[in-house]
Amino acid sequence: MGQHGKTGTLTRHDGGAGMTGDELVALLHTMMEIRRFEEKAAEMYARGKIHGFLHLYIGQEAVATGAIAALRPDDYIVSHYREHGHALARGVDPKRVMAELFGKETGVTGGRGGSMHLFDVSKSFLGGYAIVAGHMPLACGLGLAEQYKGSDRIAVNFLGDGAVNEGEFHEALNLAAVWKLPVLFICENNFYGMGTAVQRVSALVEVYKRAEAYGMHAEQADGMDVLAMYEATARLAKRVRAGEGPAFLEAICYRFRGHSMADPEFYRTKGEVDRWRTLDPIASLKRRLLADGVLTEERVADMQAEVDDIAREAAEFAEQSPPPPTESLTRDVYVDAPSAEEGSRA
Amino acid sequence: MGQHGKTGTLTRHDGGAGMTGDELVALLHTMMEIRRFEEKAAEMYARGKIHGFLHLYIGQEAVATGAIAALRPDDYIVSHYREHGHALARGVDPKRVMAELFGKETGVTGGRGGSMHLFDVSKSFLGGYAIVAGHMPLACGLGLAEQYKGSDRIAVNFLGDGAVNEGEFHEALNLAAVWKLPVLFICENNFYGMGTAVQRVSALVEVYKRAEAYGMHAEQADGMDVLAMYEATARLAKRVRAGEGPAFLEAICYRFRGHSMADPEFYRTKGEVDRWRTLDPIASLKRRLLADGVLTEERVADMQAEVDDIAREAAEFAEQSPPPPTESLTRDVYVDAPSAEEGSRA
Amino acid sequence: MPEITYREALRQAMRYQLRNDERVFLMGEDIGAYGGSYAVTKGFMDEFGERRVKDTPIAESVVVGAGIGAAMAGLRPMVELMTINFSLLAIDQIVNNASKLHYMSNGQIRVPLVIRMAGGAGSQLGAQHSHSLEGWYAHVPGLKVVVPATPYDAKGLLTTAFEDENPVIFIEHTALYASKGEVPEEIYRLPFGRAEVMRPGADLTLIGYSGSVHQARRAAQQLAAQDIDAEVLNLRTLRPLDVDGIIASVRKTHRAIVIEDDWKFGGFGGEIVALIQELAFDDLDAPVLRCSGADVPMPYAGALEQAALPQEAGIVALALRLCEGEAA
Amino acid sequence: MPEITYREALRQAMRYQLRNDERVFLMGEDIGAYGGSYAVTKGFMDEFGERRVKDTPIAESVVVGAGIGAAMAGLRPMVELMTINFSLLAIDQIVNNASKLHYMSNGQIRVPLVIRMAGGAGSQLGAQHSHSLEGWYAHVPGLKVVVPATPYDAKGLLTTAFEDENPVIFIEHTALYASKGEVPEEIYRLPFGRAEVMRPGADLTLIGYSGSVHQARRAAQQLAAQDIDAEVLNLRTLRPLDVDGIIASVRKTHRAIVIEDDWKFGGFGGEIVALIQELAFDDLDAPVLRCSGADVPMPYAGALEQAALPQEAGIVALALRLCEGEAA
Ligand SMILES: Cc1ncc(C[n+]2csc(CCOP(=O)(O)OP(=O)(O)O)c2C)c(N)n1
Ligand SMILES: Cc1ncc(C[n+]2csc(CCOP(=O)(O)OP(=O)(O)O)c2C)c(N)n1
Ligand SMILES: [Mg+2]
Ligand SMILES: [Mg+2]
Repeated sequence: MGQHGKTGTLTRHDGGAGMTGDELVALLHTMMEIRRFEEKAAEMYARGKIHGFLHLYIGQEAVATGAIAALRPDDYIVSHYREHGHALARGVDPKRVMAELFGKETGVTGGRGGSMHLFDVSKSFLGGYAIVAGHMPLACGLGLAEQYKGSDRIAVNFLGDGAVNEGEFHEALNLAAVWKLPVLFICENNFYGMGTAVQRVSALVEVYKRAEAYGMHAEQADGMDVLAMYEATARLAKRVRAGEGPAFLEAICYRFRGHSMADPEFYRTKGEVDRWRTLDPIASLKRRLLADGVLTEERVADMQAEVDDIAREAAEFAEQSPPPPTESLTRDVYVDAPSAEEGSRA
Repeated sequence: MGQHGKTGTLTRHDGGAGMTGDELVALLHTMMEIRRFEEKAAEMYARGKIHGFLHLYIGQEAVATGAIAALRPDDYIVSHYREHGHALARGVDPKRVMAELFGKETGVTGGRGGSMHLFDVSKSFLGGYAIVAGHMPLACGLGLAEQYKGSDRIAVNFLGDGAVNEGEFHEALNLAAVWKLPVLFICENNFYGMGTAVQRVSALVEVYKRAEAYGMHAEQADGMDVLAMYEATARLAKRVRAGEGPAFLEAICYRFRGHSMADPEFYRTKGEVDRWRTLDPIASLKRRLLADGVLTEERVADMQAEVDDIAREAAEFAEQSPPPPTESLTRDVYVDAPSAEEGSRA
Repeated sequence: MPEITYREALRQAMRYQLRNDERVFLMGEDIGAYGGSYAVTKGFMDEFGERRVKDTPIAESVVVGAGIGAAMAGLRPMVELMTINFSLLAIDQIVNNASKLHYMSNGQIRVPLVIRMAGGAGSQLGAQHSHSLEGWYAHVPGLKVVVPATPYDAKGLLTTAFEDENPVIFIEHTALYASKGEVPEEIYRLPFGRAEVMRPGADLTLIGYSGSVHQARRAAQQLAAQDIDAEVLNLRTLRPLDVDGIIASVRKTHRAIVIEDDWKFGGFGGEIVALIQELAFDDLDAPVLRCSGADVPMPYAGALEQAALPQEAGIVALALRLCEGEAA
Repeated sequence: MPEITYREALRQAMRYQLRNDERVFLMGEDIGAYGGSYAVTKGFMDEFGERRVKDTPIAESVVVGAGIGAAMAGLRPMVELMTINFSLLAIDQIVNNASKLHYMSNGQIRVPLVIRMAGGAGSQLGAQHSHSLEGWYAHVPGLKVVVPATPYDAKGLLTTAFEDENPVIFIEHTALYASKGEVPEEIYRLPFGRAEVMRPGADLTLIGYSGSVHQARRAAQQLAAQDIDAEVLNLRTLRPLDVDGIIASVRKTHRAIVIEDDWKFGGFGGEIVALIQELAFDDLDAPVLRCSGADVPMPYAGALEQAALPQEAGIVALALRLCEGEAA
């Protein structure tokens, strides 16, 4: 959960996944923070501060927020290139994420990775990856390592619906299942891989049923509902942590923006997008917490101001940070390994 | 069906898949031919006439024989590296197959391919391939081409149980299903990929159920029974030919010999092999045709002599054939393409 | 002649094939409804229909393999792999099937397949999206490898590629799609294995391909100001390679620099250097040098990325070193 | 010192690691119950159990990727890919993840992973099973590439590989497993990036690695009979490459031939040639030549395969050409 999730109420709240009002407000805060961060990133991209590919998470905030809140802070997260939301939900510093998008030395990887490759090992955030499905084997390996060590740490692997037709999806699910690896796969089915609708390229459009074909426990959840995501993730993570093997969660969701900033969106109608916007996960939770009296309009306005500040400060921090020095170009291609270079030690 | 399937009786026989006695005897003949051919190949390998990897089909003869008899002669066959049986069942000249194993100029590919890479395009036998599952995309492409042309020719793809965990298996099945390609996949589940038992590496051991996960029509058949293979293949090929999309047939079978000539067979017991040998597809059919009076012991002996001759003559032919001339080494790396080399033709 | 973009030149070549050869069809990720990730196939699905222009799943291996299979059955598919980075997921199909089937089958099978992909770096896409691995494909017997530098190259070479009977790896450069140049309206073919002398010169040969040709050209202009007359070669294809053209140029200039975006160590530039020193040893006045990408995974940050790529200034500096005490 | 096989030398190095480092485990296709397709891991599953020695599905990409992930989490996995041919199915994991993660993460992540595979040709396995693509891996920054030629190399280099903090591609040669040589009983490490002078000589340098070292050695013996004194270098690792060692040798002999099983065009040999002519241009009396595999998919037939591979006679012929009018 974002580190900025301080809230105003302390009373226990009944409606939501057995969470306190505080906790619910924290979820809302995290989603608002992600939303605002992404809007700021889009603005900075338009102003030429961010380059390369920029894939926004707007619309899908409930998935990362709900899921990651249900994990232990040391559970590994492995995500794809649309990972700002996952990083922020895990509590990676938004300043350092924005600085990364700007390609600055203060970025989470010193400007080397950019938007698609955020890493913060101190938060067990093991990265964003740009090869579709190419990160799934890594999640298996992280799970394998924890199983080997006898720990109860699990690996959580976010992927898109577009990844499910790649060979590595199959290899990863099979290996995880046959070795009972502690991996929780969370597939964000936003109905499109770039401009290609799921049903045009997938023989089985219900993604979670694919996972069942490996004998894996699989479920579907409403990815527009942060509480549903929280509950489902908590339940599945518990199974996985208990050594019952991998699990698979399909989160039904929608991205409100184009695939990347360059997407002309020929492939879907404005009507379709608008219909999904009525399910906005932030607006829904806000409405509910207001109705339930957990939040006041005033507190909402404060929270909006808080996340505005976070995003603005992040952009300022990024702007003011220095670029990585050119001399750093060749650093860290290899780990220094004097043992290998110094010759025989026997 | 092997080109040597001449038989002794002409009366219609009831027991077998609506086939005439002649046809049944022809199936037996093909299986016997394959068996004898493989034994001869093993002998020639031991005598240093054949090199490289040699994967024998002994034990699995009913699969290729029954399946291929049920196809049209122009249906494409794409197989893996254990493909002698498929080639012979399709009627590829045993002399030229043996010559190929010997690496001779008269071999089906002039000695270039060897045991793992038989090709005879004139028989629509589009090859043996040595990369596990790497041939599956090709079968999709052949099916795609026929669909594109509007023909009713289908592509038949033989694969092993070991292939089902490869990424390409998944990609191929999904593409075939989503594009409704005219491809019939026949998986020879002989329970081992090299020394690894299916259940140790596959999350779902019933291979045909994997195919169902792509919404594909899938069945299991007794791969030790040539008639069962014939019937199932005929039925599925008909569906596929009618444009109902791909189908998947799992043939339960067993290889009586090691994975290749080099296999020490640490991973299975002699008892297990012996139990399966009691299901020998050749002995079973022979028994049955004798019992039904379709065959006499005398005719069986004649047939044995015939296939002995075929194998012996194949080895003699191979032995006497010249090796490919060294000058041929660089031939056919490229198709001559004067158009591209001569520059602008516009 | 009309001035059009590299992208439009590719479109003209593809449209010609789609109109004139019923065996030709296109398939790839997001080439249809999305319009192509570099908009090269925009509108084609509407114009030619879903039978001729197929959106595929994200599954590079089966997409390429199905292209090979369709080519084996007599069609002439064009597979778009979006970028060279993703071709690593299909490299087994390319190396083990496409390049070998004609040979392995003793000439029985042909694989007339064009595989298009965008390569190169310079757009801040980070390490996993910035490969220039065309040299790997050029290493493989049975493949042809085409690397157009200009709109004129793009149209003429792609037409030749479509009509070739062999598998052709056609590598476009992400940074060139919007570049413009004169291109004939009618269709024409450029031969494979023949380099273009883009700028004749006497003192030194700058050898480039795809994106690096343009750096070579600009470097040559800068060198001209210092009285060094550089010849610029645009290779156009890496396999077949115009060895004769390269050697003829070096025989004249006695010095050469190869420019490539790719990593230097173990890269294709080494092949060109090796060939020159083998075939024109006595003609060389100085070692053949390479101006290549830095030996690092590509960083995202703009200044770092530029530092990791060959630049005009670097070429000029190497050229001055080579010509020291001569023309200048 | 005891004489043992290359296979046994590898086994000793692996057994030492398994015994002494709990973080080390092995995984791969048929390394357990089957005993390894080249019997390198025979008996290990019985000795160390299924936790430390894991049979995997035939699924190269996830096997390598899981190895990378496990290394990221602090273990020291050894993945066996059976042969280099199958590594093409895992090359995206190797190139896009293993080699780049330390750099991309700004040093946060380490990938201490050893990937073993058998390469080379000469056993009539046909085109899809006869690749020598070690040069491709040597091209990639972030990887180390090891190519042992002898049992002594095998044990010492594999030990170093296991203890390296970076991903190491360890390529054995199928034709060498049964070869014998003297190997110390105790464990020892051979440094990466340092070539071995296998035979000192004055007239010409023969540069080889893995299988080709032995051809070079035999060719040197034949050349000695003709009064040509060849120095033989065994590179041991391609990345890092012992550039200094190569240059020092060529400064002494003024002539060099690179011998490699792989295809010549665009291959790693070109890099060695390019480096030599760049760094020792004035020391060269003749062009650096390459004796490489023929530019064809590998044919099965014995005589054709031998014709497609470099042979002693070919090396000798090139050497005589280089030394013409000299020593001989
Ligand atoms: C192996 C590979 N192929 C193609 C691409 C290009 N590409 C980038 S994102 C994408 C679509 C992925 O869609 P999905 O998995 O649904 O994720 P989403 O963008 O919807 O979050 C594609 C095809 C890639 N990055 N990697
Ligand atoms: C991609 C790939 N990985 C590994 C191998 C090595 N290999 C050859 S055959 C084989 C087992 C295949 O088993 P299966 O598919 O069941 O076929 P069977 O041998 O039982 O007929 C393996 C692992 C290979 N040829 N290709
Ligand atoms: Mg999606
Ligand atoms: Mg099997």
